[in-house]
Amino acid sequence: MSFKVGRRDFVRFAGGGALGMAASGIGMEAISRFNEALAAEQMQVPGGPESWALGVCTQCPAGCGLRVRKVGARAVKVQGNPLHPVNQGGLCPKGVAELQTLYHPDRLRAPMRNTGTRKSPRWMQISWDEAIATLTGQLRKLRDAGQAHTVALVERNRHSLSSRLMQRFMTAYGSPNYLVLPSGQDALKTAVHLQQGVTQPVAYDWDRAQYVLSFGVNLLEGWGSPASIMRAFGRWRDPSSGRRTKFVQVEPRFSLTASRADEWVPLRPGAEAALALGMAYVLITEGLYDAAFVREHTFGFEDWHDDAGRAHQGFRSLVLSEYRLQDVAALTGVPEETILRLAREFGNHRPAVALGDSQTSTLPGNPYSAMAVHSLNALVGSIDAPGGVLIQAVMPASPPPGSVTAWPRIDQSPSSVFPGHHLAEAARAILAGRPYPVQAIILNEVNPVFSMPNGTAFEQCLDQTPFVASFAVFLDESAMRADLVLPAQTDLEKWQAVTSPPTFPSAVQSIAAPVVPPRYQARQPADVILELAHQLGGAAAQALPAANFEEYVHAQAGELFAAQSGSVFSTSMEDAWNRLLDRSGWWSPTYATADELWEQMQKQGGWWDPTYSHGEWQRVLKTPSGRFEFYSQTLAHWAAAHPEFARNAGMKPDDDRLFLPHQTPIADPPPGYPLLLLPIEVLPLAGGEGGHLPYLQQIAGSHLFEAWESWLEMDPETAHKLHIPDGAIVWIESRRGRAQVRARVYAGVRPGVVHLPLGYGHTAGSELSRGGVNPLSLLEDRREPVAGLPQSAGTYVRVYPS
Amino acid sequence: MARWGMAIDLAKCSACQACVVACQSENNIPCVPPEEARSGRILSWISLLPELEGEYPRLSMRLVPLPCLHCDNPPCILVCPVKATGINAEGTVHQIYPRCIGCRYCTTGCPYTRRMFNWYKPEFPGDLALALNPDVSVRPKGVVEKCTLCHHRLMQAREEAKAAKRPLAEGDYLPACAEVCPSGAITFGDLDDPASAVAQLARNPRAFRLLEDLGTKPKVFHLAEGEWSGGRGNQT
Amino acid sequence: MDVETKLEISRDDAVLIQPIVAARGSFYYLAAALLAFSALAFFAWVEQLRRGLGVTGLNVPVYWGVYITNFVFFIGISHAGTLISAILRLCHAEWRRSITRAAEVITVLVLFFGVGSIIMDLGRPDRALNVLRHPNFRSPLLWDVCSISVYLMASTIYLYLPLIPDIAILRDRTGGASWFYRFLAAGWRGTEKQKRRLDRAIAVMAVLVIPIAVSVHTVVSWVFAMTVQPGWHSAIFGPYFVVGAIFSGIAALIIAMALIRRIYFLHDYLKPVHFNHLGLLLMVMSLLWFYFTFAEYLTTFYGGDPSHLTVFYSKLTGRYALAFWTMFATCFVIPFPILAWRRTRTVAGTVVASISVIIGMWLERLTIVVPTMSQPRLPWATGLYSPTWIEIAITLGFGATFILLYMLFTRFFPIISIWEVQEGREHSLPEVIERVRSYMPGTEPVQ
Amino acid sequence: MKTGVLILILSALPLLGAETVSRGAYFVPGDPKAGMRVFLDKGCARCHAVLGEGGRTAPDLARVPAGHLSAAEAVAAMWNHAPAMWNKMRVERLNLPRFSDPEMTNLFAFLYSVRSLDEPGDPERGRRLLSDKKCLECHAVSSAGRGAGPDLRTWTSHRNPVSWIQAMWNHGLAMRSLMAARGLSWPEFKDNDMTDIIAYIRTLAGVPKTRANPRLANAEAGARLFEQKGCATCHSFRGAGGKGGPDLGVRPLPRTLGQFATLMWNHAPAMWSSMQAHKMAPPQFSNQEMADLIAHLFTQRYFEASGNADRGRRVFEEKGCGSCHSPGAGAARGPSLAAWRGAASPVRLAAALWNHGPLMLGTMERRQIPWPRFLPAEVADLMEFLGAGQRPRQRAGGKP
Repeated sequence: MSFKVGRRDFVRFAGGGALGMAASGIGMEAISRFNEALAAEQMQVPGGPESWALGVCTQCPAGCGLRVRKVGARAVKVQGNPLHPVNQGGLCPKGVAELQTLYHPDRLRAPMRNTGTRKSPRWMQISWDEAIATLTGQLRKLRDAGQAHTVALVERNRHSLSSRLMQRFMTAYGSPNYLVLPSGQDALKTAVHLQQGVTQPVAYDWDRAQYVLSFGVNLLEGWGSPASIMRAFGRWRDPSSGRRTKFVQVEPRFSLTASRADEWVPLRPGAEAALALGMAYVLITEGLYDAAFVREHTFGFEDWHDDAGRAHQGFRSLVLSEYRLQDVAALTGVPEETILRLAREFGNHRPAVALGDSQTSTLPGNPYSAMAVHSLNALVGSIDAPGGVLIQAVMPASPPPGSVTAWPRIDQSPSSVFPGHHLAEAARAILAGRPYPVQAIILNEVNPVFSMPNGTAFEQCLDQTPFVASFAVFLDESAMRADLVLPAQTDLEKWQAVTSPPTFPSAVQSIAAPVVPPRYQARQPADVILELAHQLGGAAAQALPAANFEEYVHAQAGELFAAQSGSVFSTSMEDAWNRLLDRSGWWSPTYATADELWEQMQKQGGWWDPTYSHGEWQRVLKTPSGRFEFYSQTLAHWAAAHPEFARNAGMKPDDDRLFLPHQTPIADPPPGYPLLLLPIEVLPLAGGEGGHLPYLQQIAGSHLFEAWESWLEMDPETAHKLHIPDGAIVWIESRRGRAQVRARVYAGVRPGVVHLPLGYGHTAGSELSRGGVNPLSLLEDRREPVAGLPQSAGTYVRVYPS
Repeated sequence: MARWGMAIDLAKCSACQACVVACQSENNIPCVPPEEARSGRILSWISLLPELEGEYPRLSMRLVPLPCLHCDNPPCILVCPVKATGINAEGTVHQIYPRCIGCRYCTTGCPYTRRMFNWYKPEFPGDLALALNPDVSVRPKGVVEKCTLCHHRLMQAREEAKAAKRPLAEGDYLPACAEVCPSGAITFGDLDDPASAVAQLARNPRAFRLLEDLGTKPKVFHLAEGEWSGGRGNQT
Repeated sequence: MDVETKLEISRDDAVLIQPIVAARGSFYYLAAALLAFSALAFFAWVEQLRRGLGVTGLNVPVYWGVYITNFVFFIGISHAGTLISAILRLCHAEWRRSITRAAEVITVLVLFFGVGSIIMDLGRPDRALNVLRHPNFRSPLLWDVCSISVYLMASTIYLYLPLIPDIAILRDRTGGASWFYRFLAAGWRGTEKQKRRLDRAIAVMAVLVIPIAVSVHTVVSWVFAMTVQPGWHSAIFGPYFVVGAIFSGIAALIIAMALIRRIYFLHDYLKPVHFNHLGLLLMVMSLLWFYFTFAEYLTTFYGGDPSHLTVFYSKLTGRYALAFWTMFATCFVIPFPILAWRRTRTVAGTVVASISVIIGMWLERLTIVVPTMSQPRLPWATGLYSPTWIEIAITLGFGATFILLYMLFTRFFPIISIWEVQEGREHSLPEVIERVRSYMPGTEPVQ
Repeated sequence: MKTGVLILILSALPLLGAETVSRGAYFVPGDPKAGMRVFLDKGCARCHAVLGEGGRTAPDLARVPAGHLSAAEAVAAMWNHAPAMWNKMRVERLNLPRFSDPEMTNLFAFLYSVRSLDEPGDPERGRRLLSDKKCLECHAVSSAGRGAGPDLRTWTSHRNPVSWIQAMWNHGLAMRSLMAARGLSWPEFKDNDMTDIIAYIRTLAGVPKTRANPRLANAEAGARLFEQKGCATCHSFRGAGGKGGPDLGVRPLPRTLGQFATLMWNHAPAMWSSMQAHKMAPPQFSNQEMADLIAHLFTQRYFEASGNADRGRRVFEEKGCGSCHSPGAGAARGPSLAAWRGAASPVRLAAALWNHGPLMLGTMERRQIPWPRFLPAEVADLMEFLGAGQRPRQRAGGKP
């Protein structure tokens, strides 16, 4: 036979080939089926009719306006409300992440009672009726026993109507103990109070300032009202605005803010006051200061004699004698020529503002430094000038109910020095049971155990207090110590009414109706308090007649209507038109009745009064002299009655420097602890919050590609010296404790300093927020003498490989 | 036909990363758990690229928000064996998720590392899935995904303009990142319209395109940071 | 059917079908062990399919790792057989007769694992057929698909053609009872006409297969070279990869031969001279490899492009230095002296050199794939890549399965071409004498 | 609701304009707020400022010129400056905007209304004025004051000159007698004195309780008040009305409301005397009534006394318009102006100036024809002429 492939063979062969092909096809199909069987393919997202609703963000005190996209009953996207004057359509990442708070898997679902002990709680779900009955019972019992003053309510001052309601409730109930968490602006607040005599928040005319000099303020990382500052930052660099504001950041670390600034001035930690006064030296010696303003509106610049004829040192001679350039350069580590140039720029590019002193939005700085920095504003005449430092306009509001108790607040504040709240002081007082024992604490969406520098002290307070209730979204560290845990609604579920954010000059009232129905059994704390007030009856019920928070907010619209000013949020065109009319004294409201105003506020997001009246000296300078006081008479008067003050400050009582801005001594590291620990703040976790949100955790450390966990920033030199490679796990140990953390080598760290970010290291709350270390757990309990503010700087640590 | 492009002004950018989160939220991008993040598997269509230079105290940091650059000459679409990615008539580089075989050749071919791969099936723990946007499909595991310039928003804007019987105007269509930017650093629009803000910025002397020498012709421009001149801008 | 000639194996070569006739127990033990590895790989693959490619050590920006390394490596090994066999055949290298089969089998089998590696690497293997449904001919990966399938087809035919006479022997030995051999023998009767046709077919295939083989590995290199990535975008990648492929292929062949020789007692067929010749070839390839490597890296260094240099230094002094220098040692420093020295170019010596080269070439593929990926042009976090157990299991499983299939082949087909050896014995000797004479002066050329 | 009672002086223009077609056949209504958008959108604000906000390279349209401008005066000013402005814009590489008639109308309405607004005064000057004018002899502004008159700090809520006029008007008579008793003369103020004083008083505020801003005034209501309160018994408006007081349509009107307030202050004693002479009780006004009344006066003054078509024809010929244009359908080198018949207005002229002017300027330069300059009255006449087309006699010279 010939060598050929027979037909049959060919058919077989072809058949085999076809079979092979088919087999491979089937194989692929099999893989596909297999794949499908192993893991289901596609996730289908249900659709629905689209709608938009307005909301307000309370992730930080700024209260930015939100515009929420809804599909069916679901909220699917959070954007900025373009009409809102604070954020004008922009939003910071925290606002965008609101959705993850709303739909967070670890949220509290129902009220719970602790049937175990404080140390090892056991939680039992209860009904709201029972929860409110428990709360009412406790408060009624205490009031009837004349112990109303022993109830404390702790919250974070969100500049909101809800806060105002809480405050009124406490007053009407009979307790002075409405307490708020410390803020990073407390030192500044103290300085403004001492030098300008006002307690109203300070604000800045960002849009018109030509020169912004920040002393350690993390301007772009959560300080003040981030979205509005970032908007201003964009405008500073907008060529079409026709000017280029210079932004200088003075701080030891090359932070994100420093990297975004036009100039970064590295400085020895804690030497802010010296640098500011060194600049003052140049301004004075070179005659760059605003002599007219200093003459007309300040006190204590020149040497002076008091009524008793005693000579006092003035600001000028203090600066000229003690803050000569070479001394300041040596102390601060900033070269003389830099100080000289900064001061000249600051004096020549008006309006100029100096900000400080503060590192983060939750940890206050030093009041003397803040005074020194604020004095620069006075020197260049930026106080209440266009483009300068303003005092926030007052919101129209009905007067608060009169206090019915003679007891002082547990932290003995407000003193005449510090107008704010001293939660740290309160914790000490509660622990000591002086001046009276605290019988009940209500926590309103705060977690002081985690977020306060002496959190463990507060934990002991809670353990020691017979009754603790906590409104909370998560079962956080503080709620874990409560007897009663009440699930709070998140921003998109509740009625919202936020007032003027910090650092924003105008009076603003943002409101929003619930965007989505509440999830689980969560309720708005303000609603619960109102119900509580009604059940308690008496003064509390009279002071708060509103049936629910919506009604309470509605009533506020009436007050705004009665104020006969301002306008509903509107386009920037409308605002410009209204401003044009307003500055000539005309008013063109879009509403004729309070109800119309209410309706429009809901539709547009709120009401505001865009006009700021500059130069109302009687409003912004309320010191004893009616002037800006370089030499604080307020402080001097107070010190006369408090001899321990000078002692604490380590100076003689008749030393005038006690009442003038000056550089306080910088402590040396204790033996064995060579590195200074400075906590830092990152925008996604600004305020120490947001750690439970994956969106924010993912971006929090992006300058080092870190995510989900905290990191210890070290300079390359120290890391090398300690044999710590980048990314190694190390121990960081202070005299208070130690923790394990990943070391990251970052060239932006000043040698001799290490940094830990705030907001990490939860031990309770959400599973998602457990990564990292809470730097507050390492900080020593330090206070400064003027206002007794807790100081985050000054804790030294050692770091070693683990 | 429009040619969509973006200009990101690095001078105005405050590095807040709102764009990153807005993009994640808009486009149903799952968050990855910590251990995955550590191995560099964070999915984000736009992210912040930090470039630190110098030694203390002479330091500079460039922080570049970087979406897909939608190159006019994209290296990624050339290499896809199954035409799962391409460039449409308006210059947007798209990805067909149901066709992608997950070979990751495009991710390899992209010199900007702006293509993401779904290492796992996306997870939305608990009720987080309720926040998903129905306009954007949730990608299955094993496929490559990338910035679409929020194409669904373009379609919606087109429909709305059509319903209102008017042409698509500048600003009608904005991707989520451009919309959210609090400092106004991101400008978006039609590069072929010489009057559009983005086209004007693209012609700005500060404008540059990343890795321009590769000839990829990105449609995302960055504007370099300008120096403070010490003056008062053009007022004086 | 006129005259039924029964094809038989000469008694001299009976040993060649011994593995087919009677398998030893150790065969099954070994097979079981290898099967265990295959099962592990299968389990690993199921896990990968179920959970996703996240189970690998791949990440951003190291999107390609061990799988792609394996792909390039296996495709490289495949050059062992067909290409070498074809070249030897075309050159009438008479010592080829006992080694071509072993080589060709490697090619055909290993190609499946090359393709398999790609399937492993796909995020969506279930959609692999999309390359046929929506082909993008601009993608080098599609060129790969084309050239590899052509190569697979050609080398299968090229393996099959010389097998026909041997299959016919097996068919006739069993009296045609096995449909398997009957079908595959395709009516081979060993007539002159058939022989002539077979010779011509083999010759044609040998010519065809060489450019195909060269193209295959060139195209594989283009998968990398056609991107703009630093360290990949190089014009010499084509020849560099082909040289590397032949290099690793020869090494694989030497190892295979040594094993066959040892296991099936074929010392008479696979003599030291074979190893010597192949060893020399391997040495030449080693030199060529060194030349290309040197040229490639020197060009990069002088070019001074920062992004290229980053990759360059990461290999020479950085994170991948260990892999790089191990590769250099195992590809050049170790094998070259062994092969260059006559006294060490023994069977054992060449095997040692070959094992070294196999390791080195795998590392070479790894240091081409991973360092470039982990140093992107933009300073994203540079990726750290270390394979997980899944990738290691699949890699080992692939190796094991390959060996298993190779063993199975030897169970069903003679691993040394019986008829070619016979032919060599019967016809080639005079032919060679004649040919050699024709080279000499004063004689007419043969044709 | 928006079209209700709350309309600023000039917001009243559209209503008024629409209702009083007889006033000027060429009048087209406008919306000042929409005009502001035009001002911003067309890029006017890039060079021009309004009350100090906006560009700096061109004049502040709210401040320059210093006096009151009617529509025709504004167009004349615009026309005369146009070539210089266009040249400057070309140098700056700015696009020349185009305006539709309604846009130009709104723009005029906007500019006219902002021109009537006062700018925040200088408190320092206000403080000096108060002491120079001896106000502090009676009024207290702080704890240190004589106290015979009311403490001026109680007036801090009056942030608006109109409120001041109202307050002073209502108390003026009593004050004058008190002053007379003390032998003090009636102080006279000028220009922006009043806003400076207001600014000063405002800085004295501790915390301002409320701000009494009058709402946007209603000119129609003002017109009614003019009759009801008996103003018309003495005052005339361009001849119509009583003859006792000055003709409010003829005297030069100050630019802003605050300046108007100063004017009223200065003339108050004379007026009161005259009223006493006529045995009239001075009418009392509420804050809002005063606003409405002034709005009425300002609105009236937006309209120039109507032009005269015959004079217009003369202008048309003298200025050389006729060398290119024909007022009717006749053939000419330039476009025919026939379409203007019955629809000519200064505003339309302004729109045409922007839309065709640059082209016209080019042509004229080529033909070496000088750019004509117009007086406001000439504009009015010209419009009357063009509006009447070829039949001037039918509408010539008529007053409404």
